[in-house]
Amino acid sequence: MSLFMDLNLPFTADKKRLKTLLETAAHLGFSTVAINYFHEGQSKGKKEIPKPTPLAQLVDELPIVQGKSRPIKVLNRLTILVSDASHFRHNAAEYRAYDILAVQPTTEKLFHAACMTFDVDIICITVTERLPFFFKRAPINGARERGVMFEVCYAAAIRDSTMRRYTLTNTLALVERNKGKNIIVSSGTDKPLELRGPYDITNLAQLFGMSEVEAKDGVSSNCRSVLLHAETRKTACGIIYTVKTPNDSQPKDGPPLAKKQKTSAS
Amino acid sequence: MVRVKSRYLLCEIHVSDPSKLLLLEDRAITAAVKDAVTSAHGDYGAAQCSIGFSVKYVNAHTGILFLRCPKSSYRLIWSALPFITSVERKGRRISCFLSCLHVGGTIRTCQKFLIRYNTQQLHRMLPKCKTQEEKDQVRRAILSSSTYMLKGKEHKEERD
Amino acid sequence: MQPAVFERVVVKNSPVYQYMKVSLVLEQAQTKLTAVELKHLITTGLKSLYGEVGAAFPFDLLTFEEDTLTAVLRVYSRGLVRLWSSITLLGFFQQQRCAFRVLQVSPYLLALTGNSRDLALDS
Amino acid sequence: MFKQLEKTPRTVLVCERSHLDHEKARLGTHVEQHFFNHKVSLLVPGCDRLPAELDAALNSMRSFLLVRNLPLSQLLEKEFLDQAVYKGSTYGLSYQTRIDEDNCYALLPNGKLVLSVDKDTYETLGLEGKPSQYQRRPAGRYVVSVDLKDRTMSPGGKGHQRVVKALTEHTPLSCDLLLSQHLPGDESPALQSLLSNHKLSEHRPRVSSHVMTSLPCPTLVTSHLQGEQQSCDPQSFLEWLGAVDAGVTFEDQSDGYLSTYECPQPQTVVDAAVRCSVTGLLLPEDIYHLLDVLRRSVLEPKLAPWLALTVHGFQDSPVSWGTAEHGFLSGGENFYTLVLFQNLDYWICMATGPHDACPP
Repeated sequence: MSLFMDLNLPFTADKKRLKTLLETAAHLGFSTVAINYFHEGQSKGKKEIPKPTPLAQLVDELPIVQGKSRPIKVLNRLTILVSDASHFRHNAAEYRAYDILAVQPTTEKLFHAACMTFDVDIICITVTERLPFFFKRAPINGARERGVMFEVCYAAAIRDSTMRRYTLTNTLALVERNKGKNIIVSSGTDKPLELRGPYDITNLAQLFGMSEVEAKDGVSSNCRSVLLHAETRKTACGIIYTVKTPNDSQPKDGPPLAKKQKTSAS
Repeated sequence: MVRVKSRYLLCEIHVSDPSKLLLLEDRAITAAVKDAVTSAHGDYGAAQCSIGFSVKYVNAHTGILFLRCPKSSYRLIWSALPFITSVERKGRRISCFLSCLHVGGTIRTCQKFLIRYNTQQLHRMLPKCKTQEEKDQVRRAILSSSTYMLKGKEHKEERD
Repeated sequence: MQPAVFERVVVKNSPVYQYMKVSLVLEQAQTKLTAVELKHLITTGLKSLYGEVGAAFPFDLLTFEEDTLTAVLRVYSRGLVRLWSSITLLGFFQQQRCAFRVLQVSPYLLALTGNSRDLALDS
Repeated sequence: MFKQLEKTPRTVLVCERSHLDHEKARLGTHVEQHFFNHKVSLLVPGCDRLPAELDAALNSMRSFLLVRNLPLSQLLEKEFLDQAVYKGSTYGLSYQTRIDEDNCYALLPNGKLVLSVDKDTYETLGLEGKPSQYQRRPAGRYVVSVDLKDRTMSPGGKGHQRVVKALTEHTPLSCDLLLSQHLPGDESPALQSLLSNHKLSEHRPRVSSHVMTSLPCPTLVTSHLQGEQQSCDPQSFLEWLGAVDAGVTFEDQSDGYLSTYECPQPQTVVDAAVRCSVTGLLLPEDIYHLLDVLRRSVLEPKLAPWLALTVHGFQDSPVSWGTAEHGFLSGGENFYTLVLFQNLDYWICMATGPHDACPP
């Protein structure tokens, strides 16, 4: 098992709030978090894809993870709400600025496309409303073979009883189909009081029908796979890999996240 | 492919006022069952029974229901059935209660059970019949159901 | 001289109870809470997630410190996952946001006082 | 109905009953083999002050070192091997590392260096190890065990060179390490001078004690380990001990609304009881010494018919008893409770969490 991660902390321009959010996450024992920039897909690119704000501008000092002696690691992530196939542009240059790329498909067709062809790391499952389609076996298996993870956010379930029901229903349907494999559970909230600790999430995921070990993977190992997958996506299938020389890389936001010896493992 | 395993609950609905029996329909019963599950088992129960739960068949004449539940949660739904006290239809409240007669893995086993059950009921009705005509009717009905059982033919609906 | 005795019993998988150490975090930190209110809050959480059946599930509030809002709960092993998940999903206490932080869960009450992860050595 | 939700992780509790002088009594081994002890807590019913000898034993637990950012290759240097590994018994455990997340390291007194590392580290380390028993498919964690007392591991030997190369060139591993050493005789440990070029600090174990009045105690009968009518069974006794430690009040104020817990029957109320606890990195040798003192003081007639000693292990240590692998699922408890009776009969209850082997 690897470090605990929460790969969905929505971006807020409010620096103070972001700071408390990071502090809470560190206090709860998350070693890595990803700040999520949400982008609603539109055709013809009317709206610009936001550029990630450099971390140094957001927080002055990264909080220390509880029970550890090192600071929390913060990544950038882009989530695109896709309601039409044209919303996702393959290999767009804007995506390169982000560490992790996620999509949230709204129709069955797009879900299928996202699982089978989209070059992404995470597919978000809608939890705030009734799923407009059923999960089919083929795309789910396709996603598993390509190493794409499904993401479930639990914060909506804390907020409201109806949403809790949708969260449970949709996740139960998903877990039924892919047997608890490649699912990650993340928060998806910008309120510190809606964050929960990794062991709480492990227990919560058992409600979705996952076993205890699978549930724990959902906050640790599977997240690590996401990061490695993101790495290979950015580095031509992980065959070619460049490392910045130490003298020009900044310790905070420069170096990539995966292991250095990635070159040999393709 | 793995078959999705379900359980079928064969239930009888008892209505205090028999004339209202005809008002029953599947959507009203679905809502009543879902409400009962929600109040007895909360959001978790509601979520469990929103996947793969459906009312397969309602016979408004005899008050027979087939409920289809996923195998994993049939006990949860079953346990909530006794808490149903009324069914609401078009703003009218029909007070009733459900009793579960049989739990089967397929509709077919439930149907077989239902025929046997109805035959039994007819046998019990026979001594109570007052006129000869009624008796003949009941006898014919028993005969037809028994021959059905013997032939094992498919047929669409049960009538007694 | 003592009679020679040596007896060994292995008990597997039969903890009757599980114990949880939780602390409540409230949006307005100055809010005070009594033990009865806390128990009621948890029961409400159980009821909304598991309905009447869940709310009837017994659990004990062994200790409660009002200054730190820290409590030790005891629950039958069967009900641990349900109690824990309903605590996790509790988001409101009297219209203000709240969150339960589960500090430790163990089948032995003794283990709650000997958590080595709390060992803090300042140098 | 909620079958899936009713499962809890497996646990094992082993209870043994014997006499201190019995030839099969393995109390000493149990204490010695439980290498990394985090907390010792002692409950003495029937007195309001600990006997002086006992108090001294608790306060004389030796101090330990915390070395910051120590490269593991340091442990393989000739001087360290000479001073610490070949001589006496040295205990080392990485500090503030979690066994379900990070790499954890331990130096056992028998000269074994245990590295519990994740897959990435293992693959780059180039040392032979076994996949963790508790994460088999797919193996995410590996345990590498190096016997420093082996012949090939002597400085300059083939094995030694390989390990040094792995720890310096392949993946330079380092960690904050808790260290403590026991030397036979009255030789003073040389650890401090050995590692003087690192940032280190010495810590004394923290001692705290607490007096309780009118405490209801369950009645224990030595011969009834499985709990018969006149005696309390070990599980409820452990629960009661925990309740005393956690400060549970035994009288109920709310008519059972808040809690239905009560002291197991039959019970006797003692006027006063002393609870004393020590936290830090405690050596089995010190606990063994404490046991000797306990043995003498339990014979004092004014004390209660029994005393209870609980020793908690580190939750994140890679081993629990001996070299049995230890892990962490939702808890990593490994502790033992010793109940010593006046006739020198004893009970020992050893408990382990879900990712642990059965206690010896």
